[in-house]
Amino acid sequence: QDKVRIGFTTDMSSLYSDVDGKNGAMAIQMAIDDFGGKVLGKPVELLTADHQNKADIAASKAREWFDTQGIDVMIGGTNSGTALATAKVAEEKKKLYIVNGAGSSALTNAACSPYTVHYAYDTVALAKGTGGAVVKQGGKDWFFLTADYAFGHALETDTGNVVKAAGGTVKGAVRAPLNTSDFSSFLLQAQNSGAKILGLANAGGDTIASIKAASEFGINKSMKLAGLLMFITDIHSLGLKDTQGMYLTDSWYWDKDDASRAFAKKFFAKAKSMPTSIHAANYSAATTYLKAVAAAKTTDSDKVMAQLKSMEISDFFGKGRIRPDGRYVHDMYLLEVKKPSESKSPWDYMKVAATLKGEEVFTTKAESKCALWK
Amino acid sequence: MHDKTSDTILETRQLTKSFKGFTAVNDVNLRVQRGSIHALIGPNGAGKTTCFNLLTKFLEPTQGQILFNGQDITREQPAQIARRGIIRSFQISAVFPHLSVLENVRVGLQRKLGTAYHFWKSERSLNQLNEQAHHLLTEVGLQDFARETTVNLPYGRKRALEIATTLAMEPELMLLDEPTQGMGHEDVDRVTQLIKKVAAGRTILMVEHNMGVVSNIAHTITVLQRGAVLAEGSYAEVSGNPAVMEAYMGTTDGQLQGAH
Amino acid sequence: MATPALEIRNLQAWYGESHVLHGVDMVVQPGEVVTLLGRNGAGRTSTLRAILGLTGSRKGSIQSNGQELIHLPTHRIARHGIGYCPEERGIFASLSCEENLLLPPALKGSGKGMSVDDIYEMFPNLAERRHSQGTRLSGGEQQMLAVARILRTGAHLLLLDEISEGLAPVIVQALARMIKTLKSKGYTIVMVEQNFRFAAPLADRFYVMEHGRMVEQFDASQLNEKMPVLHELLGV
Amino acid sequence: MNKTSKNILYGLLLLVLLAVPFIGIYPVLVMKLLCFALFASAFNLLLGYTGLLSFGHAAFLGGSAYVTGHALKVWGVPTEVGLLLGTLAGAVLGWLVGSLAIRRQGIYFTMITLALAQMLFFFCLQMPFTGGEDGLQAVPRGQLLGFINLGNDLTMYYVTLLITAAAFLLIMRIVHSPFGQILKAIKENEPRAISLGYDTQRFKLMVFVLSAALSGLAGSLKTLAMGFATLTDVHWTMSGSVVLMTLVGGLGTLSGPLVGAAVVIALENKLGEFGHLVASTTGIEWFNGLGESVTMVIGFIFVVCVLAFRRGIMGEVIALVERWRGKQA
Amino acid sequence: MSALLSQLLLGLVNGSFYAILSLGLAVIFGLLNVINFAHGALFMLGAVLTWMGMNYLELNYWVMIVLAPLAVGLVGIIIERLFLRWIYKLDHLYGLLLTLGLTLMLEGVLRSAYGVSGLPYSAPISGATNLGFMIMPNYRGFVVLASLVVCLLTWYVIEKTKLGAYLRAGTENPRLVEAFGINVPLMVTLTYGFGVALAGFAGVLAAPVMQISPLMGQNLIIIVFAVVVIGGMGSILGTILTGLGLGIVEGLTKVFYPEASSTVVFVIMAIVLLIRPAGLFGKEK
Ligand SMILES: Nc1ncnc2c1ncn2[C@@H]1O[C@H](COP(=O)(O)OP(=O)(O)OP(=O)(O)O)[C@@H](O)[C@H]1O
Ligand SMILES: Nc1ncnc2c1ncn2[C@@H]1O[C@H](COP(=O)(O)OP(=O)(O)OP(=O)(O)O)[C@@H](O)[C@H]1O
Ligand SMILES: CC(C)C[C@H](N)C(=O)O
Ligand SMILES: [Mg+2]
Ligand SMILES: [Mg+2]
Repeated sequence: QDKVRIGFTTDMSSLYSDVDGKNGAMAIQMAIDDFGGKVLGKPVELLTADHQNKADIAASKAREWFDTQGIDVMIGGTNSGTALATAKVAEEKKKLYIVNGAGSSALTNAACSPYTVHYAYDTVALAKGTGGAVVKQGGKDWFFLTADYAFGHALETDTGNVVKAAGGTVKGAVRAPLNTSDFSSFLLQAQNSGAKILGLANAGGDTIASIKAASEFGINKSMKLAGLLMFITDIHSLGLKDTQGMYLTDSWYWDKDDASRAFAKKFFAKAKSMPTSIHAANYSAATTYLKAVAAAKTTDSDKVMAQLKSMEISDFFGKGRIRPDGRYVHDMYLLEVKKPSESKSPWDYMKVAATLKGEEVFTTKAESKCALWK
Repeated sequence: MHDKTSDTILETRQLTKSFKGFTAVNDVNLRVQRGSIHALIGPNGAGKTTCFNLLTKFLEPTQGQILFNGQDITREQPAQIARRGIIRSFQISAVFPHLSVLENVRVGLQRKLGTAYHFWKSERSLNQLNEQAHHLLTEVGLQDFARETTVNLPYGRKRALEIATTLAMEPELMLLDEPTQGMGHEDVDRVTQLIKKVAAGRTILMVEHNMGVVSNIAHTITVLQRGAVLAEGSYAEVSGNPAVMEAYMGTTDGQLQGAH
Repeated sequence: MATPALEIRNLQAWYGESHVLHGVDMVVQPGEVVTLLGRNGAGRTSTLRAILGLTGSRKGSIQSNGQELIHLPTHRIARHGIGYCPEERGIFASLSCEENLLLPPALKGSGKGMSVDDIYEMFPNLAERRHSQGTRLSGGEQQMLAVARILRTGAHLLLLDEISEGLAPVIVQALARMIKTLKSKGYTIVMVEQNFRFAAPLADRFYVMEHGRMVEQFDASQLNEKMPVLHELLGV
Repeated sequence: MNKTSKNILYGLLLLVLLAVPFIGIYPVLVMKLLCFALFASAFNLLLGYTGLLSFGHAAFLGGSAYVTGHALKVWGVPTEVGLLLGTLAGAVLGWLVGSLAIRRQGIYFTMITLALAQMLFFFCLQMPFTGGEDGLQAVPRGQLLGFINLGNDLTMYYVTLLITAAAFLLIMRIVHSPFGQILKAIKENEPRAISLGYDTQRFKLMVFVLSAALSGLAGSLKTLAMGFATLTDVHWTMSGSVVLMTLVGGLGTLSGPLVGAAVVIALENKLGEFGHLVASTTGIEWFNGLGESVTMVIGFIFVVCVLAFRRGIMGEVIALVERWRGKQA
Repeated sequence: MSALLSQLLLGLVNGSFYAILSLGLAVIFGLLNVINFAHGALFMLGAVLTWMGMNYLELNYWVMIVLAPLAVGLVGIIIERLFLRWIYKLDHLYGLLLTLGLTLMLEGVLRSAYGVSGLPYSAPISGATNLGFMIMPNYRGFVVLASLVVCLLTWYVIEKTKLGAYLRAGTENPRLVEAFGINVPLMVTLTYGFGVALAGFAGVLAAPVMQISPLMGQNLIIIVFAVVVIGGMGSILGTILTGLGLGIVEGLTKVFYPEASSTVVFVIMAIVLLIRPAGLFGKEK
């Protein structure tokens, strides 16, 4: 084969397309270009497709690409459902799969595979980050509004565990389908539970819609909202007025250090919006992969994987190592949304409230059921 | 001679149908003799069609009984009644337009084979019916049209085909609602003759406004008016009845009598 | 001679791809009653429908009182004072008997239409069932309603398709009287009739159609001498 | 077309299908196509030959897909039992939906099938065993009859070909059977069929169940071939697709659904590539985005088919051949 | 108890959408014999146009509540003239398929322009009323009111006026009505325009309540089909009542058995079919 091919499927048209989408593909392309466009003397090519958040499309696209396009590695975009499906295909075809957009912690736990790397964040980290912070501030009675698929379920359980471990209670949960249009009746159910904290175990468009509806029905007055996974683009479309003071956990923030700001600047020039943590992770993951190929002098999946798991990763996105279960352990950040008055410039939305040590926020060896890490 | 009951193929007892307070058929006691051609006439709105609809259970009687060969069939479903041998023709021509003439008749014959639900059998298994079908077509004068697609037949021939298909069901009792309606003179004659011919060995109950046809072939005539029986008898008896003249035939001068 | 109430020249009509009228010519003078005879499928109904533009497509010339109608859409043709009683009656199920009767809009500037009371007097059955749903009427009652309906609008040219069909002899006689009355009031009438004995005493003139063409045309006075021809053509 | 020339054509088609893996066509795609061809043929049995437009056939495809998927993955039943269970599930669902829907006629029938299928969709969305939005993934193919390893794409391909061909023959037989003859009569004039003593409701129900069972077989086979069953299979757009396939190919023709399925599947999978091709040859940038506009293009085809092309591809071909023969004669 | 009342109220809001949509569907089916699958898409168009008007032209909501239905009606008129006109003679199924095709095209176009996620939008009537058991945004109350008024007006025109009689007659035999001198083609065009304008109006009302997205009409339209089957299209008033009623039932289900709330309408449909095949208000045959 005369080329090194990277495949990337993500949601390019639906509720998560702001979070990752076309700009996610662009970030990978940036990484390839910055790497020189070549590895092992062969040109690097990127193939992209919109999986529309459908697991079947993601899986069959991956299968087709592995079978007919000679894809060497898949980078996975948003949506845990699609990611779990793609991971299965990759495992069957013995090809590398690096997950960025999806959050489900199952990817490196119950459903772990020797070919999966979970790179950016996961639901356990979010739960320990945001969930832990809120409970610490006294928010002990929880009710979850959950996106009804792998990611939502994982986030709900993981956060529930954190809350209970810290002495809180979970009063219930309501599951809304992905891309729900009207959250009002779900929110009323939440309100009637009498809980104090409404944990939004959803993401992207769903989070935006539920926060808006909550303020329309005055629910934000009787309950405190905890957005368990929020991205800067979500804050951007909701505005600071409705979000100020919220805590969120993320793997990266553009304003966290100089290297990040540099990347953000370059990204912004092309995309006209600030990168989300997933965009940054896409860039970082692609670069890391190419480095590993260069170091292993082959694109053979097993050898590259061995290389990946043995090397130290350090760039603007983060520092750390890939564990045997495939989890890339790096620091996470607890961010606090600024008041409108604190925001100095466009996209200046958050400040880092705490840095969370990777070893503490990701799944621990004791908690893991992954056979690869025993 | 048969005794009276076995001679009666169809009997209604106090048959009544009301629509929201309007009684369309009122306490009708009808006796149709086996082997006869029985005509039902009467002014418009007298309840003739409604009567037919009751007999074939397209409508549910409000009251009364229907007896066929001495058995009470008042509670049966339309398809059950058809299977008993009471077959009705429709006012509009009822054929399967895109099947061939032969196939039309075969649809009528096929039910007896008992393979109508056999989706695994070849349709060639139906060829055994062809002989019988040709026979029926000959009976109605369509022997030369067997391969023709039915839409292409002229109107009168479609009626003939319809009758052939009906015959395939081996009806004991045929109900014909205005069989000559909308036909030209030639066709009226042809169909009248056909009815007469197929009546052999069967019983026919028909509604007809064409007095020419009625006088020609009907053995017994029942005149309905406002849902009730006004008179009954042979054509001569009925047409001489002053009440019938007034209600149905109109002027006695005979100028328009039997208008068709 | 006055302008004809209806003048048809070389009228051709199609239903989809099937060509049903092959050049019909016909002239009707004001106040005349004309009957169209022919076998089933000869094209009589189609002629009436073509006048109103109800066939698939048509060609030729149709003039009413000197005005060309062929290029007009159906509703504009009707507004020239043409009342149509269709073969299949066309009673509306979702309208009551009376609503059916009142449905066709009265024509502007013509006071000739019959009043509702006159109509009920002529057809007592209808008065009795006036609040019934249209299609709940018996076959014959529907036929009456269909005729009655166009007498109200003030149309002066009536196209009647098989109106005696399925009616009891008494009613047929009443209709015959009605046509005479209408004629005496100056209506122009084109009737399609299967029922020769009904039509014969009423019509001023006869047309005979075959295969989408007029094949014969004669006056009432010629009726007797034409009987053999009719017999051959129609089996009368 | 006469019988022999038809048979020759079908024979040729079969040869091409047998050769697929050796002429560089991606067999997984062809497997998918075969499953949909079977699905469309089963659907056509209803629409084309009985005149019943069901807009809920996704329920049978998808319902069976889940049943087979669950049986193979969770219960670990042998592959052939899984297929059988799926087909059975299709029949049972068909019986349930059918016995409700045939109570109404025409467009109501259509709306009822659509609504009931949507109900199943929501059911599948919520039931834990379907995996909700994530679907059932990584369904094992297992071994057919205990010794044929289906893990190999090539083996799977030929098994799929065998099963679909057999099912297609069955459909042909149904159409040309005493039963099929009555269906034709019902389609032509239902009241008349009733008056001839046929319980038309039962015939309609039976053909509905047959069609559903065969659709179920298609769904089960698809799960097996692709390895997953997801909500896409039960979504109403799937019902729309199968209508489109049948319409494009030609209503009431035996070969139409095969052609239609090929066209629609090719469109869904290859439109993007086709767009890039056109864009690069014509230089019109717009075509590059064609891949994202699959729905739009499909909608457009629907409109064109309905307005100008109602006989469908095979319908037109047959009409053309007939006209040509007419001229010869 | 308060949960019950609040879900009931929310159900009523949904019911209003069902009512307007199924009403438009019934009116169109009546005269054109077409099951207008595009109804959902035109509903969506109403919402999207509102969004566009407010974002690009900076018009306010109250202008759009008039303009958007008119614009959707206009689109409907164009659709009718351009496409539907040619298929009236054909089997029902072609109407359904044609409008399905149009739906996919319309959704496809807007989808490539906006993606499928919600567009941001806020309620034009701000504030909420504390009803004791819940806080009801004022805007939602307005939705219920506005749709009721529109439905009743439509009912009156169709059942009680001469125009309505033309419409009902045209529904059965348009050619004959035309032969009586009534401009049926125009009536058909306007009816379609009006029917979809109703959908557009519902779309405008829905814009602030639901997320505006190119696919927002998809699931709704199928529920509305079920509503139509339950009500039976025979009666206008029946259609309206069924719509409202089912919205409420759905609301109740959310309290008692939330899992079933998305299927309850279909379950009711099945039951109604078993007991009254012609629908609650439908006429036999
Ligand atoms: N479904 C119905 N609802 C209400 N009234 C009805 C219904 N069907 C028939 N009628 C009424 O019952 C009476 C009898 O109708 P029917 O059709 O039996 O008359 P008929 O004798 O067949 O007349 P014709 O010779 O005119 O066809 C009529 O006055 C009619 O209006
Ligand atoms: N809608 C139609 N589509 C196709 N062909 C038609 C249609 N209506 C009538 N025809 C055909 O046109 C020809 C003339 O029919 P038309 O109805 O004008 O005859 P008619 O003289 O009125 O006969 P009838 O006594 O049957 O009423 C017939 O061959 C008929 O089959
Ligand atoms: C990008 C995210 C919104 C995706 C989500 N975390 C998931 O796993 O499905
Ligand atoms: Mg009658
Ligand atoms: Mg005629």
